[in-house]
Amino acid sequence: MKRENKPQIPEQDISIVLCGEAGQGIQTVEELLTRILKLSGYYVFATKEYMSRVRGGSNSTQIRVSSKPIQAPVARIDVLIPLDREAIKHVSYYIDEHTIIIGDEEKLDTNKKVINVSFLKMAQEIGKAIYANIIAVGLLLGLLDGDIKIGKDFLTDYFTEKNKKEFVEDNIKALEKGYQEARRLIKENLLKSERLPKLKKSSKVKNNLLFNGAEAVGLGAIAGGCNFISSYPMSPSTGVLTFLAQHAHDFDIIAEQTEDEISAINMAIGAWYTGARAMVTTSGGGFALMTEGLSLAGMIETPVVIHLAQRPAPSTGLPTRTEQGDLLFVLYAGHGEFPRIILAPATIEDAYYLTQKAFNWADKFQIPVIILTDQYTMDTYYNIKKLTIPKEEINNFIIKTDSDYHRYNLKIKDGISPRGIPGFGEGLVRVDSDEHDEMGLITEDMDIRKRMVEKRNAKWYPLKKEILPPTLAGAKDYRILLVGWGSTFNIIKEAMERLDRPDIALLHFQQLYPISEESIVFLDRAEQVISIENNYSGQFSRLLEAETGISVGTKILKYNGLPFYADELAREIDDILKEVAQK
Amino acid sequence: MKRENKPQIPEQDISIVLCGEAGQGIQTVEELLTRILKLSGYYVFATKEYMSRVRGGSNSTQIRVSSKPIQAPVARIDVLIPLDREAIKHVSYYIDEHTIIIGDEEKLDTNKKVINVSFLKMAQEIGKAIYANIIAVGLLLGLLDGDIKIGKDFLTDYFTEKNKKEFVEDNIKALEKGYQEARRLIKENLLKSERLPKLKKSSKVKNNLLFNGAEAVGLGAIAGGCNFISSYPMSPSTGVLTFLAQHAHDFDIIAEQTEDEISAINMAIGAWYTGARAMVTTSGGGFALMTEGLSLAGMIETPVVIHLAQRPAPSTGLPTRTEQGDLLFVLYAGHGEFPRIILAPATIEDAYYLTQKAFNWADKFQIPVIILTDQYTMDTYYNIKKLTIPKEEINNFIIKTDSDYHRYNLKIKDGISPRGIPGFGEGLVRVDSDEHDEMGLITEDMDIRKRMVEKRNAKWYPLKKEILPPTLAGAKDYRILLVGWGSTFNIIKEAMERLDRPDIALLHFQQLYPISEESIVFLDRAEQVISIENNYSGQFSRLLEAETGISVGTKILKYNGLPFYADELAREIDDILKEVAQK
Amino acid sequence: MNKTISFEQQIVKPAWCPGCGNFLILKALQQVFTELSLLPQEVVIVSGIGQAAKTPQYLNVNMFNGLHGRALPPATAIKACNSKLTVIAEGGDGDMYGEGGNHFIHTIRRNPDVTHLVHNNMVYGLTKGQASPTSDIGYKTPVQVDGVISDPINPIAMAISLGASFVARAYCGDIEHTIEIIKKAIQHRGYALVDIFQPCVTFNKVNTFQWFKDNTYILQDHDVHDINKAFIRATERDRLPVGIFYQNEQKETFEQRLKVLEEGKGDFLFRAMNKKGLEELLKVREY
Amino acid sequence: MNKTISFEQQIVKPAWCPGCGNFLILKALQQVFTELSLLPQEVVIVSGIGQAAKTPQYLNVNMFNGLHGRALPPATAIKACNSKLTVIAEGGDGDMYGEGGNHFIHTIRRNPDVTHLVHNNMVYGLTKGQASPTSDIGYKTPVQVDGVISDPINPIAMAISLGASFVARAYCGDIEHTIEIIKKAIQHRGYALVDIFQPCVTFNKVNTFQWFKDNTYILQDHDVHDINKAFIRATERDRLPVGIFYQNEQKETFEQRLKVLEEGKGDFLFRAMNKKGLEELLKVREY
Ligand SMILES: Cc1ncc(C[n+]2csc(CCOP(=O)(O)OP(=O)(O)O)c2C)c(N)n1
Ligand SMILES: Cc1ncc(C[n+]2csc(CCOP(=O)(O)OP(=O)(O)O)c2C)c(N)n1
Ligand code: SF4
Ligand code: SF4
Ligand SMILES: [Mg+2]
Ligand SMILES: [Mg+2]
Repeated sequence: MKRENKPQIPEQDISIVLCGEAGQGIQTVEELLTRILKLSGYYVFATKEYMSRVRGGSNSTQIRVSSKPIQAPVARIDVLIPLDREAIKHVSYYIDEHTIIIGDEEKLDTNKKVINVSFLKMAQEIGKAIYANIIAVGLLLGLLDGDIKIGKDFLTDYFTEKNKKEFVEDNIKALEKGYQEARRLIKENLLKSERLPKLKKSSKVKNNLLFNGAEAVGLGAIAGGCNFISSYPMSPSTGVLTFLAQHAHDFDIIAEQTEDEISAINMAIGAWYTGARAMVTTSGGGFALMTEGLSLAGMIETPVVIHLAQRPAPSTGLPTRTEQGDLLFVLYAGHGEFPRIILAPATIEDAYYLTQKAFNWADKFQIPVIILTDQYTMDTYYNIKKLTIPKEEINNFIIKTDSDYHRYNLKIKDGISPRGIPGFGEGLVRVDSDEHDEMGLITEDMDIRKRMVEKRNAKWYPLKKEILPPTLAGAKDYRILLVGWGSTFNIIKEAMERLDRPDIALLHFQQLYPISEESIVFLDRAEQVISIENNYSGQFSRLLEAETGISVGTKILKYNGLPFYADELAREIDDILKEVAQK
Repeated sequence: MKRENKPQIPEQDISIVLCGEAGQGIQTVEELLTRILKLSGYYVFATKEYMSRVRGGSNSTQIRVSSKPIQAPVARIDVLIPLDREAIKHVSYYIDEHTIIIGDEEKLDTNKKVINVSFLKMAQEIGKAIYANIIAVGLLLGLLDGDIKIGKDFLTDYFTEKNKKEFVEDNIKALEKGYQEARRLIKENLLKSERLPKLKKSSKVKNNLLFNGAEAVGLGAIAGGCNFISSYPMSPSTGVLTFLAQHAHDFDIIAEQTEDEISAINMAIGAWYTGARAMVTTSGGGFALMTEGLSLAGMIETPVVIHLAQRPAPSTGLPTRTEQGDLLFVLYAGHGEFPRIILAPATIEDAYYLTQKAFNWADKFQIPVIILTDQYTMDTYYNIKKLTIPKEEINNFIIKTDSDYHRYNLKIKDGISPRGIPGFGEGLVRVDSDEHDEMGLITEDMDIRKRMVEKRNAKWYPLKKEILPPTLAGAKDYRILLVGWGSTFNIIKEAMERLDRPDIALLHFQQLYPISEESIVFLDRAEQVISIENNYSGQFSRLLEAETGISVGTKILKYNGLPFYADELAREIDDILKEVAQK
Repeated sequence: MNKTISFEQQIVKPAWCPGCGNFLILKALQQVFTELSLLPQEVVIVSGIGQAAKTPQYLNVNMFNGLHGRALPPATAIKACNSKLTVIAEGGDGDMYGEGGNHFIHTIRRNPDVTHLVHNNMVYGLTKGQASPTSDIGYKTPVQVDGVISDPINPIAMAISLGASFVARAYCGDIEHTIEIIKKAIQHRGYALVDIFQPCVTFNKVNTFQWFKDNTYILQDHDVHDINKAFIRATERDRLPVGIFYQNEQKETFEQRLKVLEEGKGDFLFRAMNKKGLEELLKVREY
Repeated sequence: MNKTISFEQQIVKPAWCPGCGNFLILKALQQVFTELSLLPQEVVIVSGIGQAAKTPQYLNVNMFNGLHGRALPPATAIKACNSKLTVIAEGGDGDMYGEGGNHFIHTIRRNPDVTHLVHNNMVYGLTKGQASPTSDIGYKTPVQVDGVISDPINPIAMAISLGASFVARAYCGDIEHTIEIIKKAIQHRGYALVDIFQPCVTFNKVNTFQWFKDNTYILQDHDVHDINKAFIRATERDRLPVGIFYQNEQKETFEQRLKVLEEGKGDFLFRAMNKKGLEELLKVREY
């Protein structure tokens, strides 16, 4: 995408970027700062990009702070804190004349103007080099007029459990020192910039929640009654496994790390067979190994929930980057023909509610439900409002069997034969990956085969009745319709808002399959459809075109491993619209 | 499909069905009879359906014999040889008042009229019960006026190598005895039927070839320079592995049965890396396990040839039956975005030539090429004309490297960087499943990432220039266009010919992806498009609609595990056309 | 004993070849279940795909007939989720040692209370006679035209090397002994391997009933608790011992080690959702 | 000796943590290649995915950096197709014993002339510290919150139980000994396992350099040709022996057993197509 730096509208937030090596503690700065700022009354947004390595390299976190809800990254840095020599180079693309760089001048090697703050020396004065990060937190807090009292309390809570009193006190000192340093810089007028709006705090924000997509999926799983997770670690999906493992005791979850992804999916299916609610979490390559199991679930009509956090592929690709490149694979994965549902959370809230829904739908329809997220979703968070706890008890649709129980009862019209589980009732529960009769025994009767195919696929009808319609944001009376899916929602929305036009709207999909028939109505009303996807070939546009017969005019595609940026995307849409206007 | 028995046109061939248990020797009867009949001057066609078991059950073979080329099964039996008590029941759907049943009356349990021939007793008279099968061959030979001399010679050749002289002589006696029995039946006028046309022999047929789809793929692989096959047994694809293993010595082929399908595909990719030409053969479930490897091939740009013989799914499904249910899976299999070619042989000749082409294209474009067949293709044969041996030596497009060799040279416009192999030249050959730079080393440079995605996908352009156009059969000036793909070609063609209408044609696809752009022109010219597929959801129609934007009006779908039958299909098309006409 | 309960599934007949060793194993299993007074509803047999893997089709018990090679992971999960069930994983040598080899290793590591029955006929039966991981060097088939060139796996030695808590071999031709071994395997608390020699009368013309009779003997005077001795006995090749090679009754099972299943909290599957906990978990995220 | 040839890839720097044991293995490999007078063009390292599997990125040799867990199958194929190449398969303990466990078993059965180097750090490094198949019981990680509950695999014992033709363990902290072992492994004709203890200084705070120093000793007075003794030594757990446990120089390799590769016919990859044979094969089908 091309580079242009004129902001269309004055920025209403501050974009802070921290950049340094893996292992330098950027995560800690990010975590503390965002939480303290939120508690201080700001809206915050944070996302990160990092290399596939444990130490070294160049990683960065972007934190946006605002008086209004803010939920997307931008290609702009207002304040940069470079933590190592490589940092400035690493993010140079995003630096412009308005960017304020604050750092240890000595340790940086740049011809750009740097406001010198000797984090390290200051830390050593307190006692240890590691306090440098907290000084940075303090500095940024001061710079943004955060609440130092809240900061101190937070730090005390944060460090107390595991550390000595002295260490806690030193950290508080460091915070204070950083804060004072910021005051000094402000006073000395060193921080003036055309692009640092004055932010207002609000007490409404205090009770907002702050957690990333990985946690949201994990929390959603708990809300969906998940009590079994079997998975194999794979970036960027491992966070969900870790989350559920961490809370296994409180929520009665068996969390098993398997020898491979094949075992993971087969265990999960085995768990559902007993009546448990199981999920797997993986990325594209791991999912590839699960496709045989997916087809098994389709055949034996055992529910299963699969979380797939996408990363750039093919193959190993870029393990810690983002992409929306696995949609069509997921849609048709597994040999043979059987129903499935594909969900793609558009927001953190979605990640919570849709994961919950995934479990309920899987059980209700006895089918696989796939939750398609990506690295961007996993590693991003921003203020969200209170979430609801499911009111009713889980309905797992399981029946107590009687002695002539037939697992695959063909008399049920909608294809959903009541599901029994072994040991619950008098009946036997037989499931079979071969084509089977109503009892679940192998058959080669061609008539039964035909009816079983029809039975399995009959489920499309009831599940289609519950399809989630796409979300329409922006002008009701649009002429131009942007189309997106999954994690790009807030980014496209901000981009659209930046354009500030009365004739533009965004149609965004959280359920990718089956697609709501209403889509046609929405698409039909548009003069121009622009689809926006984080992949090379415009997979969703292709699907949408195939399903609706309506052609998508223009595609904006990004496939370099990074998410879209709201400002950059706004410029790109604007360019397209201008081009069209000229014609 | 519904049942109706009025043949539209008088039949010009004789349909013989042998039915009995696995292990009763139906295969031998089929093999000997078809070969002797062909050598006698007839066109023959044979296909079989069988259960997934080694002994017992009910299996049947259909042999059609004609004076004209004949290449499809029908839902009609002219002569039935039931070999066990279950046989008549098993094929009863296809029996009508014109069916002549010949068998051991005593051993059958039926109220249908049976012409009694005591195969077993006759065999025991000669010496052993096992001669019964040869008596049946003789009988059918006599019935069809086959050449008994040719039969005797063939049998002598067939048995001599591995058996005692006496055994050979007894078999000849058995053949003779069966032949005489047929003469007797004819003389006694026991075989009269409205539906037994008089067949003419032709000397042209003698040099025709007779082999099934599994052998055709194997032979095509040899013609394509295949020298490595790594696979895991899986019906109905194992025949190709067996075939190549059997000829490994003569054609310098390493044939390795692997521990699983994952190993198979990874070995094959490893073999290509060294410069070998490798393939794997599998079915849907095995392919599912290979999708990660497929994506690896896409990333490292190593060619690979995958033969997938489809069977009814999901999951284990019906291991020995036929279906065209894996197309969309194959098309989008593997995470990420990379080019591939999908071929689906329409005829035995195709299976030979397209497999050969698969190897050449894989090497030329450095991509995976998938050959999609099915059980029906694997187990079917009919007279075919001479096939050509490749004239030129294999061009493997491999270069000798120099010391600054870059495997993923980005300067090459069409995305196809010259391929070196280790140990050939001064350079190092580095391939990497991670995103990589031109040398093949891991990179996280976002610009290189972008260019590599574009490089890989740039190959779509040159390979699209070589797309095989679909085959048009029937009326040039059609109004009604049938659409099919892969193994159904001859069946649809015969069905169409049976309809004997001047306004109908068949557009048949051998290359499923990418699809030729000419398709649009063909489709556009039709008033009505009827697509015919051996699956539940009309996968190819969906693809075709998506690619061309032209909607397919009617779909004829069969998904009970059996192939279409030409006569039955003709009736079904006819019904549709009549319905339309009435409206 | 519930002598009246029949474990025979009487609707469809076994699709095996007449004379196949699988019939004996089927019979042995019926006997074992009866002798152990099990209830059909509380037995789950998880199987893969192959001739051996069809066995549960012919028994009156719960069945999970899954994927080729993949019986062990679901079996592990089933037992973990509902430990009241008697869980058996069953399949052929190709199924369990070929396609499923990785799960074999890692299931042993987990030690779930699952009985692992492998019908070892040294051939791929269902796919018509290719070599299996236990076929001997030189064994000719339509694919291994020059004879097998890879060493056969020794599942007994391998299981011992991984510290499996119960490792046994049986020969189905000796049905009484087979019954005894399978019974002990089911009674063993923990993972229990029974590699069962099973003649394939159609494809394996080398390892026939006679061959097994001639080449096996019942392991005697052997200390099943000595792992090194067990290994040495396992590597015997002249004549192959059948019996229990190794047993470790002390080893805790997967279910026992899973803290979540701990007693006192009640039936795992019927525990209510901890809504309060979820509420707290969300609350924490305000800070 | 080609002392002048450098095996160091000088374009990108290793992405490992400072102090990681992998640096020592990298250095050892450079030394081994030099000492064995190998040519960079004739060495292929096939690796999976993980920290260990990055090693070939930093060497000046041919590289096939394939899929996680899948280094052995391509390595086998590469050696079979071009036996002039020196082929090494390299990866981590998760890579080779977890995801790739099945290939581990079956590659040993084939016995290709491939050297198998496993960086055993008893943890998943690249994915940030989960347990690996060699992590000890009780080892805590963010996923194994109650500590590991599955027994660690003993790759040495397992390889021996499968009759691997060369089975060794090394500890990279003793670089000279490691060099010696890897050298012998490469020189061994056939499959050669070297399980290399490699401290992960970031995630494994239990099995540190010091721990390995304290818990390993060099195997001496051991008959490498006695498989039973090798097994017994392999099961030692108090202190872990490093060195060669077992070697069988007599065992034929996969390449030797593959009749198609037989000498006399010339370089496998450059054999011309047998068109006459194909013609005959088609001709036969006229009958
Ligand atoms: C993924 C997959 N690959 C291959 C097959 C085909 N297949 C079915 S059974 C079988 C092997 C049977 O051998 P074994 O497990 O020894 O059982 P047996 O028939 O000898 O009892 C194979 C390869 C399959 N069903 N699934
Ligand atoms: C199919 C698949 N699953 C998971 C991953 C993610 N992954 C990459 S490396 C790794 C494990 C690394 O552990 P190990 O093999 O021990 O190597 P180490 O990093 O410790 O050297 C995993 C799980 C992957 N790349 N592919
Ligand atoms: S093929 Fe062998 S294993 Fe299968 S049923 Fe027949 S005899 Fe038994
Ligand atoms: S995480 Fe461990 S194994 Fe990986 S580079 Fe760092 S120290 Fe080495
Ligand atoms: Mg077997
Ligand atoms: Mg490791």
